[in-house]
Amino acid sequence: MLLDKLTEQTGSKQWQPKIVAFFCNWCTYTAADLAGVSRIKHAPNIRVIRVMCSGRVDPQFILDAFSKGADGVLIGGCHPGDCHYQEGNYKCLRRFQMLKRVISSLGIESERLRLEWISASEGDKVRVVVNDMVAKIKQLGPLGLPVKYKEWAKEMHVLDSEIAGKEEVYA
Amino acid sequence: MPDKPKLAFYWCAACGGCEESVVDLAEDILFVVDNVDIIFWPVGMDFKKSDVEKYADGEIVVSLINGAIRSSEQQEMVQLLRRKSKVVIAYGACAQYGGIPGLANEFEKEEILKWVYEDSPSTYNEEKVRPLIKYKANGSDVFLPELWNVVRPLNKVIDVDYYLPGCPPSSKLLKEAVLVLLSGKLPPKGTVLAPDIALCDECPRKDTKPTDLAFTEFLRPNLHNIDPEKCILSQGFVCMGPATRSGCGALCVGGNMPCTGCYGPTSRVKDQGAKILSSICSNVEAKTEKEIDVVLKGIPDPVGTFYRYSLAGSILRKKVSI
Amino acid sequence: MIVELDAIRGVSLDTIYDSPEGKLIQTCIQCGTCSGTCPYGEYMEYPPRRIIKLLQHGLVDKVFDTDSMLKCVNCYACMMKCPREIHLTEVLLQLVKEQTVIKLPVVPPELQKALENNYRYGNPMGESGRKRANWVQTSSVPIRILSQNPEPVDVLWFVESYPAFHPRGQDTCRAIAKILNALGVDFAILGNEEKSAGECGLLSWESGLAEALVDYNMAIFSKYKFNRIITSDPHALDAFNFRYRMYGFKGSITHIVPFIIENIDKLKPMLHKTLGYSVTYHDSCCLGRHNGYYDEPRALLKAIPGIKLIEMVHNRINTLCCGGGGGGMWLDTYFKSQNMERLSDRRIKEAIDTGADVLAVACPYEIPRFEDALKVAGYDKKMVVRDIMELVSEAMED
Amino acid sequence: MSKTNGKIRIGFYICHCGTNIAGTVDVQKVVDYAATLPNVVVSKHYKYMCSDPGQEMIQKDIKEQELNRVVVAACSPFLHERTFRNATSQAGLNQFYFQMVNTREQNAWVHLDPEASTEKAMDLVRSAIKRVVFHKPLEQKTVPIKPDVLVVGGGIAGIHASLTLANAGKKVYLVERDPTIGGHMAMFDKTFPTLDCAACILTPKMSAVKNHPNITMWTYSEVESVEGYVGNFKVKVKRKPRYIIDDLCVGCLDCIEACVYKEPRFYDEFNQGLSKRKPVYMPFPQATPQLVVIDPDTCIWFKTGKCKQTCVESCERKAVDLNQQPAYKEIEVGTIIVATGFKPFDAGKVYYYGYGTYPNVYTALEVERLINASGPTSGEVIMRDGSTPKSIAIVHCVGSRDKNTNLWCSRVCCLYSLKLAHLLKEHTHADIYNFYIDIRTPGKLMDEFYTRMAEEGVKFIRGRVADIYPDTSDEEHRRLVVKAEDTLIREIIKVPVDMVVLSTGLVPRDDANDVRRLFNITCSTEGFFIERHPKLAPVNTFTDGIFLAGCCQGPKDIPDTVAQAGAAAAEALALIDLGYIELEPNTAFIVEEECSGCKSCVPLCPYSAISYNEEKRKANINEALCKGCGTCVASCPSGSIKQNLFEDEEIYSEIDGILNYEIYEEAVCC
Repeated sequence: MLLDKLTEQTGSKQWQPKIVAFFCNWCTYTAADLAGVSRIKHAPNIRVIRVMCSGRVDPQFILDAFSKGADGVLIGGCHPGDCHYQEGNYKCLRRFQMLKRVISSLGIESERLRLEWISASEGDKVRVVVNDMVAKIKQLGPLGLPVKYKEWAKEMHVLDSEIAGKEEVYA
Repeated sequence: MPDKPKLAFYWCAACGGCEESVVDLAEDILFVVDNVDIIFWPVGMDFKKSDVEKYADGEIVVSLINGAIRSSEQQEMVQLLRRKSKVVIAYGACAQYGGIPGLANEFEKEEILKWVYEDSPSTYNEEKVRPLIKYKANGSDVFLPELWNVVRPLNKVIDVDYYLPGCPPSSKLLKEAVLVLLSGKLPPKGTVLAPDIALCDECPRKDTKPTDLAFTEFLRPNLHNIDPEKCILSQGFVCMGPATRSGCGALCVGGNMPCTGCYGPTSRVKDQGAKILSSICSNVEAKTEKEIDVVLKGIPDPVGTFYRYSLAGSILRKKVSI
Repeated sequence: MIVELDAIRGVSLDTIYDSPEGKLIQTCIQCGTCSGTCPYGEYMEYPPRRIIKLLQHGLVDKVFDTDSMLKCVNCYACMMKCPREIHLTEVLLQLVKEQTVIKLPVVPPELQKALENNYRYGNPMGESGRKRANWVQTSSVPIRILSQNPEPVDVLWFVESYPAFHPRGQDTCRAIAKILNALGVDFAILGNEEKSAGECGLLSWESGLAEALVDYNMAIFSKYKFNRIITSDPHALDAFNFRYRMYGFKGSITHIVPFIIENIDKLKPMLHKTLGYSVTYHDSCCLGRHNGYYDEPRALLKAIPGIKLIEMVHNRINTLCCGGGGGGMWLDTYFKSQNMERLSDRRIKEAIDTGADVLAVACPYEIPRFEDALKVAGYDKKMVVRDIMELVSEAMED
Repeated sequence: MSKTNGKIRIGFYICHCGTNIAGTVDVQKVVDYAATLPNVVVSKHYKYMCSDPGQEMIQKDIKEQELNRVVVAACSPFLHERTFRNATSQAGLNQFYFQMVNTREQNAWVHLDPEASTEKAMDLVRSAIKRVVFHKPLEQKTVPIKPDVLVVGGGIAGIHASLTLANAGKKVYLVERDPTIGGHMAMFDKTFPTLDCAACILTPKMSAVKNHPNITMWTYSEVESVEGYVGNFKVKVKRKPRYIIDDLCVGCLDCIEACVYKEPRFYDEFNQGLSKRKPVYMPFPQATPQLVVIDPDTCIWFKTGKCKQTCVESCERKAVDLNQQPAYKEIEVGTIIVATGFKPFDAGKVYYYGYGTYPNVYTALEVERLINASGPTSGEVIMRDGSTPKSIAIVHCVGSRDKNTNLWCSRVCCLYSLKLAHLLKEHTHADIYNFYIDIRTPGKLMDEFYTRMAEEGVKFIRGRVADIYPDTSDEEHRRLVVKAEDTLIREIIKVPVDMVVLSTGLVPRDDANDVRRLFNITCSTEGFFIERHPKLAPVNTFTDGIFLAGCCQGPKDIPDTVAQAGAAAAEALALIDLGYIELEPNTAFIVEEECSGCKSCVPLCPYSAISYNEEKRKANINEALCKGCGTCVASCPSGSIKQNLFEDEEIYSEIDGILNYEIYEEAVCC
């Protein structure tokens, strides 16, 4: 029952990708505000978590978001050289380059994780990036890790009943 | 000696090293034997499953289970032991996080079977025979355990009370754990019975580590010599020490090898691999995508490096199949 | 300033407002730069600015009853100077043109003939397609024709109709063959299989004809293996780069001038003859304004020993059209009947003013047009028209 | 008895913002939904949460319902987070027990589908409600403000800001790159619409700066580096060698006379190259300070090492020092005003207007010098070919409102074009044609000025100039033909004129990007610095303690520039007089017993806030130095560094909330 409900939520025609975004306070979050002030419409699939700097984005947060049902994760930071904290964005970039390798070797398409430099003045870039990412993820389809975990767990439950049968044989 | 607390040992997907570590107690094992009644230890003595089934639920005081869970038989056995035991301890890295067997989660079951039974260079199997789960022998049905698609740490299959980390756990930790259990002063459920601080704390080379770490390249211990005096990480070899619990006494570093992370992360960390990745990559010196990639190429297998013991217990658990 | 071809494919005047181009058109500030820069703006009842305003008000049909767009010579001046980057020449004016020719009571016979010839013979002058490769026999170097030797080739040279048939165009062809050969380029031509690419502007009069030629040439291309296409005709370059791409053409296409510039280091030691001409260069609308090749032709001319380059008053983005584009090649009689100044006449006045000996060009239409205009001006003894390739070839002589 | 009983009690509020939010987001649905979430005891919507009644509603609920957490879904936290935090704390709750949900800027304003918008709002509300549970009571950090101010740029904006601050008794360092202060305004002849003489109103202010005891004026100097933060910036200023000893030079100009170059022959910057200067020169007669300068790029001594050094000999006071080296000054200031100005658009970029090709095509700034009584022609309009024009075309919008160059309207060009039309007419009695797209004359007395010009007989042609070329029909005179469509009479016209004036727009300075990085402020893609809020914080930047004035923020006229400079000075004064600034307590800290002393974090901090304690063998964060980026927190391999306001649990709970993870929990238990 629950699985059906989940599949309905994540696999049906109505499926809409959910993207968790981590935006740095000074550049990308401000740019997203600017997009608002300028009424630059874009896809509603993005949920922004504000952090002070892209350097605060712990790779654990990204994996956590994927494992909890995000179809994509977007990190937005200041352009190289423009970090409000001088170099936080470089640290983010370094982790990102490695994390992309990790997730793709674990079967998650690397397009699902995106790092973009969006300065405070680039309201329109928020639109371009979000729309593009949503379009690409729609093409990929749902990641739906929670549903997959549930499916993986099935092998154990299926055997619960078989064990009962087997015990008789052993006896 | 009916009054002595009953103790069970069991192994699942493991190398046997954890069992060895029990023997490593040396003369202390006599102390253990004096104080407990080992009622199940397939590696050491001849017991049958039916012996365990005879006990009442909860009659076994402690079960120490090592190894990851990757087959129907292992699941069945640990579920049985869970029912019969008051306390279950996940013993060693495999039981705690999946350990080395957990790296099988980088592959699909079919890939693994195909390699093992067909493609590996040492295999000769022209008919491509695969083991059957059920077959007839001498007129009766014989069952073989079924390999699961996913390798799981123990706590993804049964409820686990305590964890003894390590590959294998040091005998010192085992002894301390036994003493705590015998004393009856049980720590809160879920406790990892090792110090909750990273390995650097007890590393003999701690003072040689610089405060201006900046990686320009990464080296591999099989290809380069390690200076036996200096912090291994600072020489460019990936050392998991900063992201790994202490408690082993920095054994590997003592052997001039980097820590590979078998004690798992501290309690504050959800995903050991992600955390060491975060720390090491942040300290890379390069600033452009291209230069960064060149440096990071020095770590050719990030999953195998950062998640050597913890993949099955990590946030992502396993390669996602379509 | 690149139009997103996908975004305008299938756009008509009715649907233009739903396209990204329509959004641009809505931003027009009616500054009149388009009309002011248009070489025939003063002869149009509805110059581009008014067309935009009429479109905004839903009254664009008015334009079809006039010959305004018959006078557009596809020179791209309005488009390249537009402060709102409206793709006038590429999109809106093309659509209006097509409607104009449908509504015209009488299509000017010369234009009618050119369209028909293109349809029947694959070239606007009505020559037999079987004679297209005849000029090859007069070449001093061997030229591979793919239908005879279909092996894969590096560079496919799309010769085009004017160079293939016009005597002065053939001069340029022989020069190009010689240069390519000297540079060791692995090249071949389609020979008689080739049909007119369909000059970009001409195509806009007749989209049916356009599609036929595009389909034909793309089918021929698919028969052979080659890495890139070069052409000496900027109009063909434009047709491939814009019109053909809308129909899915994905190949690489380069004009001969930038292609030679890629090999300039190899070419330079071969240019041993000092020419001693003073030269003025005419920027072709398609090559310069539309494709941005301003520096390459000049660099090539400067590589020739002894050439002194003098600029005309209108050059680069501000160049004056020769009047041959957009079907203008076949409308001279019509324009004359409307008492309009021939643009080639206007242009050679500026060329004469420079005092140069040679008017250098890089487009096959311009040689006959300017030679004729110089003759009319009585100046043909003092100034000659030369394709840059002819000058390069001359400098290669011993 | 307390209702809370140690329990979390959350009050949730969503703002309609008139119809700004409620027009797209179904606020009732969100309120109903929030009421079902754990720990929520109050869930309400209101027309304007930021209004007094809105705030009072929260405060009343905090008291009556014993709320201990508050979540408000409204606009961006940049706008009203402070408002609601204040409301929370005034009701006796720690202000950091508050969390805001951005439902306007990042939701209602950017999405069209009300259903999707409402769903997004619900996700983010759930996220905030989960997050706020983990909030901790924190104290705000206060930082003392050093009273000295740095003003960068000595144009009218920098001059006015400096004088305002100095008159209030504050010590000001004014740093100017050029050898003199005065900026562009010093180059202008008269100012619109009042036509007062620019020099007459500017030079008194220039000397006031020079003579003010509270102002340290460093010309021919540049800011090299800026470190530190609001309240305590450490600034290094490079004083370029002018090869003249400031204290000894009295501005007698003898050295200029004595220069081995008998005639001036180098591009004179102040006169836009319309006249020549020598390598040793005084920028202009009223230059402040009255010090000559030697330009090493043109001085033969610096170029060849050979010169008789007549300038050195000529100076009785021995003020010429050809061995002078750059000097570096280090100062500590609490606030900074950036007033680095603009650059006129490079007219050569509109190729078809022929600037640089035809000598009689001028830029507006050149004409300012040409008609100035102290300019190269002493105010007579004599063109490069020696003639005086009888007809003049003024081309508006050069480089402005054009996607090929700059999109913006430069705001001042219409008016200065009108001014130049008047002055040129006054000087030459020529026919003047203004080619314009739109005449824009907002502001006090501006449109009246336009009317006056029309009365004076200036001709206006509505059409953007499409082409300028020599008139070949007139062989001797070689006039220029200006071609455009007169869009009002719908004719293509070709107007032959003697002179063309290009009204170039205002563009950011070439090094705007470097300046932005130097001061850690932001600029738009074109290069104008960005204010913190376009309406409510127009002179603030995103960096506390750094303010903007003048055209470096965007094109504006002199009155607006001066007003903005005053505002920037007032903002600085407000900080200085309070003496301290409250900062977000979002600093990081290390839990000592958890730290293994792995030292990985130490090199990550750009502010050296993390140090390694050799004795304890642990790392430590100096809270006063920490700026709160959180990079070390994300990097700590053993999870032993935490960041206030952004703790791991807080972010995990946000992720949980966004993804509504509960619905899965059953599925993933094993």
